[in-house]
Amino acid sequence: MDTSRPEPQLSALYQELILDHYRRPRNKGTLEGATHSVALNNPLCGDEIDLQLRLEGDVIKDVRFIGRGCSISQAAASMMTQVVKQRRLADALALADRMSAMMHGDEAAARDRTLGDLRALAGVAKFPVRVKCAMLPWNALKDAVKS
Amino acid sequence: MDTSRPEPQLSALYQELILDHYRRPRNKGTLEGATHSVALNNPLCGDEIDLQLRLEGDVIKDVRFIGRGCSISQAAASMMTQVVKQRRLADALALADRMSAMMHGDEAAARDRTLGDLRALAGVAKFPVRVKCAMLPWNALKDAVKS
Amino acid sequence: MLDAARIRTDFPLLRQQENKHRIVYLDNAATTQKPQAVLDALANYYRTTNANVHRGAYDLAIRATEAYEAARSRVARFVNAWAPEGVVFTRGTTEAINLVAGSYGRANVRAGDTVVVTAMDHHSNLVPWQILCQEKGATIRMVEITEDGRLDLSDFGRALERRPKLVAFPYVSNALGTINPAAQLARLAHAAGAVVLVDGAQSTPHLRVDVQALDCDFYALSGHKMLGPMGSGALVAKPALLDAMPPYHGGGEMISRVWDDHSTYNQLPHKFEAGTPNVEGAVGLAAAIDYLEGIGLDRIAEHEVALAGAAIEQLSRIEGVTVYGPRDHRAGVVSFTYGDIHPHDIATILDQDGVCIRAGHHCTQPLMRRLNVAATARASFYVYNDRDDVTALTTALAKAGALFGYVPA
Amino acid sequence: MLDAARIRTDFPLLRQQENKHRIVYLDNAATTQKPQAVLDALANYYRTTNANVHRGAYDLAIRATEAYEAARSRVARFVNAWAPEGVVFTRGTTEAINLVAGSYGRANVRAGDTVVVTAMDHHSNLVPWQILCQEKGATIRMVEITEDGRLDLSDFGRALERRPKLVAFPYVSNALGTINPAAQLARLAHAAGAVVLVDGAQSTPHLRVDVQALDCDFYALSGHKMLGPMGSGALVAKPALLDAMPPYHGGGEMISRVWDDHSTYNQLPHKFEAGTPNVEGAVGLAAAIDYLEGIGLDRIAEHEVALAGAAIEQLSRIEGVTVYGPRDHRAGVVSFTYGDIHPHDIATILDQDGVCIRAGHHCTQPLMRRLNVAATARASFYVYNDRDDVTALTTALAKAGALFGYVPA
Ligand SMILES: Cc1ncc(COP(=O)(O)O)c(C=O)c1O
Ligand SMILES: Cc1ncc(COP(=O)(O)O)c(C=O)c1O
Repeated sequence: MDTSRPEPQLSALYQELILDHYRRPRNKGTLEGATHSVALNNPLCGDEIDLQLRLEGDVIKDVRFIGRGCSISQAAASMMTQVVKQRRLADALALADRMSAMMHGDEAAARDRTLGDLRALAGVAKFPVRVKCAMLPWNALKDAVKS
Repeated sequence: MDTSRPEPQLSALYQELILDHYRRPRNKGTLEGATHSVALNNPLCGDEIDLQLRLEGDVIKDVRFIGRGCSISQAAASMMTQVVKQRRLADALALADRMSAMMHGDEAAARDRTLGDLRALAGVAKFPVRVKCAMLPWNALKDAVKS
Repeated sequence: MLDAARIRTDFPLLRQQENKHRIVYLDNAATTQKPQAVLDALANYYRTTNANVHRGAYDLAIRATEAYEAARSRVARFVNAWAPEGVVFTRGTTEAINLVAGSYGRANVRAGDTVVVTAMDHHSNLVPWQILCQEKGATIRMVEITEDGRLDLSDFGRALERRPKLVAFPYVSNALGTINPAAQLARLAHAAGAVVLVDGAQSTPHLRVDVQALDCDFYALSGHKMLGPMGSGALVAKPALLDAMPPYHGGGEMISRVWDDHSTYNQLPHKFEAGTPNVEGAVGLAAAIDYLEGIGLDRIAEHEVALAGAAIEQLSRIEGVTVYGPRDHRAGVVSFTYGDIHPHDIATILDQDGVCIRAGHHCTQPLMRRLNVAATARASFYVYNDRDDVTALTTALAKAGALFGYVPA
Repeated sequence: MLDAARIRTDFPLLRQQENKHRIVYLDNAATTQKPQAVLDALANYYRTTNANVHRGAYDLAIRATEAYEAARSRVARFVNAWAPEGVVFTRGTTEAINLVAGSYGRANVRAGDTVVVTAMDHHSNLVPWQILCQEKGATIRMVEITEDGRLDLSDFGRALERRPKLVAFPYVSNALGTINPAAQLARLAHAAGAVVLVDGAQSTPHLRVDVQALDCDFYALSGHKMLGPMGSGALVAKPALLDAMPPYHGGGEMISRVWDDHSTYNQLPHKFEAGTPNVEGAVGLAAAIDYLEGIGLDRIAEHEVALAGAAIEQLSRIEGVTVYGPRDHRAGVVSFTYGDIHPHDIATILDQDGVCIRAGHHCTQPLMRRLNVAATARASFYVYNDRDDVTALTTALAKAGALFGYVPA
């Protein structure tokens, strides 16, 4: 008897684009003049992210991160910084919700072009334990602007 | 399937003589001029005995007890005071060992006349949880003279 | 009444014989027997799901974690907890209360403070407070009981005048069967500025419990007293209180960052669950809750009240028998004595007919002193007991009466 | 080598499939699977023996008490304890260590004192001492490790110069597999006047342990890591030390006399076992010990060393793989990293082939900092693993290498 879930697709999980962001993260480093920042970790696996933002009015003018962790969390952070930079905060938070929907298997969200490279992470939805990894930078974003 | 022990004899346990000692305990009360005393309880059931001795040389000149508990422990205490009074301490302690042997099913011990009325307690051996009750006064005796 | 004979067929142990008699198990306030559904849940867990929880990246570990967290949610729903993360799994009620005394108590009770308990508390809801008060130089104030075994509400009021830091009481007394007016007591205690701990060891198995309606702060329960496995239980608490409390045990899982000489702690409920938890126990407890809700807690309470009523009625007819505790507002626990027959002798004699009752102080020595007895015999009922069991009890009791010369053999 | 394929047939879970593959369970340092014999022991206990222990005057309760106390003696014999009453049942290693920190530690460690731990300790043998030292104003002194993952004995010597009150260390490291020279460390610590606690979570399942030969003072173990049920474990201690210690949890069973505002305590081991114990857990642990001794601890140790050796050998041949820990004096735990592939990614990829390994900090964050990694992948072996499992590990690892571009797909 096979009591486990159906086999998900490893190659859908580890796409070129994800490994590329993992190995050549965009917007990695410290941000001078940050207005908001937060350090978050995933207590279940130890992945870490330190996110820094510069908000001007309601626009995310710049964003950087420092992090350690698996390819999913680090690629997600890198991709996130790309799509939220220069965006209005409200739009960025709406994207966080789209991302969450995609992580929970919402196919429409996975086709949403505003998510940019992040759509490459759609395969994570099949790996429930890794969903937290993909959401880590987004949760950091929400935390940062809450404070 | 019967997984329990064979049925022991209730009437062998609750003999007339035992109930008699339970209801009309001998040597119950406080002993003036006691040289040795100890309070002991059975933490498993809460039975209590407070035993007092007057030793002269190596002879138990007098003995009294105060106690609360089941018929077995209280009858055993009453009977014990009868057999150890005026006995040499070494002999009394030897009797404690005979009593313990009887409690563990030793048939020869159960026929040992020096145990006096205590032989009525032979039936307790069939009720393991009550063995501690029957031995309580004897353990108190050993404790009292140890100190 | 429930169809107890039907229900008994779900319980493998109750199908056994004891001293050539059907087992009449009347020691449910001590621990309960387990239905096949719970045994199956344990076996299935080990056959299909077993792994350490929370830190595994493989499927088996994820399923174990899901099973464990689903059990937490199940317990939360069962007692209407404030939130699933307000449910901390423990070995039982005793550990849950010690957790509160060791964490909340140590952090909040100071020299000169008062902790209020009751004269009907189980040692597990008394000794932890004694130890705490001794350590802190605080005072235990024990609320007295009335003649018929209820809490003395006017003494409760007087105790509250000392503005205690914490008030602890049992929802249901394990020795008397008294159901205390828990919501009312909690309201009064809160009005006096106290934090309220309810010992739910005897209420959770037998009544429909709603901790939010009670509005206590801490609620402790034991899984093994409600058809669940030994070693299962929980502290249910307001999350905000737990959040503000220092940790209890240190170790794996309860931390966030660990440095050489200090650490930061994990979020609720993990902060209070150091080390590998008893996943099996949690899963089995959830299965027990499913079983109980399948019957219905209201029907269970009604069933037990009817049995206790019948037992009290029949016992009271035996000359020489004294029944303790109130006549109404009571659960299915019946404490009694029979003339000068020591309760231990009663238990031994009843056991020969397969009737299992408890004899002793029931971990309530202060109460026994107030009742002026060293011990009582106690019959406590559950879903698998019926009127035949009450008859078995009184019939066997007649034998005890005969052996001790109360009634002709 | 053991006949692991034969042994696997005793383990229901290992007969299951995972992602259409046979389960290759290599997370034994976290928890182990259970043989049918242990599942049967649990079911039999509930079918024939279940009752609350120590206070029942009926046969069922006596049998439950006997089963529980027989389990205690079984554990005592297994580790050659000083006496059965020196075995206190706990939920696991974490609770056992917290018991010592909370009771012995609180009573004996004072401001300015030192507690020595090691840089390879599990959080469960570190955080309780941090909490204690913070409370008391005492100092944690962490002994460093060598390059190859052994305890640095000269640093251990320097730490002892502070004449610590207590020295705690793991017999076997759960992250590196290092077997520490426990008897020698205990001797040195005693010579410096310290009391010694050995964390036996990883040694008890895998080596023949003799606490009297080690001559430690406290020894902690977890049942679930040695084929026993979740929620089982023990503190094994010198009775004289336990005797002198204040109680830990207050509650039923641990008392002798209870007055309104204070109590006297029961004798060992009951003084440290407040409340209803996990009888099922104890009984299951005893069955696990029977199973392990049926195989033989020496043969188990030999088997694991052989598997670890094979794994290290094969892993070291993969370019980009780093294996941590010493090459000899080690148990069947193998920690490694593979290039820049994060251990979590490794675990996820291996899981697709049914290979269950752990990835993370293994509750040893201070150690990870010293190894200069955030996490490692860890394979840990037990009686049911064999060389095929090592091959499954390295084969699946090749897939990870291919996905991340280290080796051609
Ligand atoms: C009212 C009450 N409180 C506390 C306890 C202790 O529960 P446990 O032994 O499961 O920790 C019990 C049961 O013995 C009880 O009846
Ligand atoms: C070395 C070591 N110590 C302590 C523990 C904690 O054991 P438990 O989680 O069973 O309390 C573990 C297991 O995780 C361990 O490997």
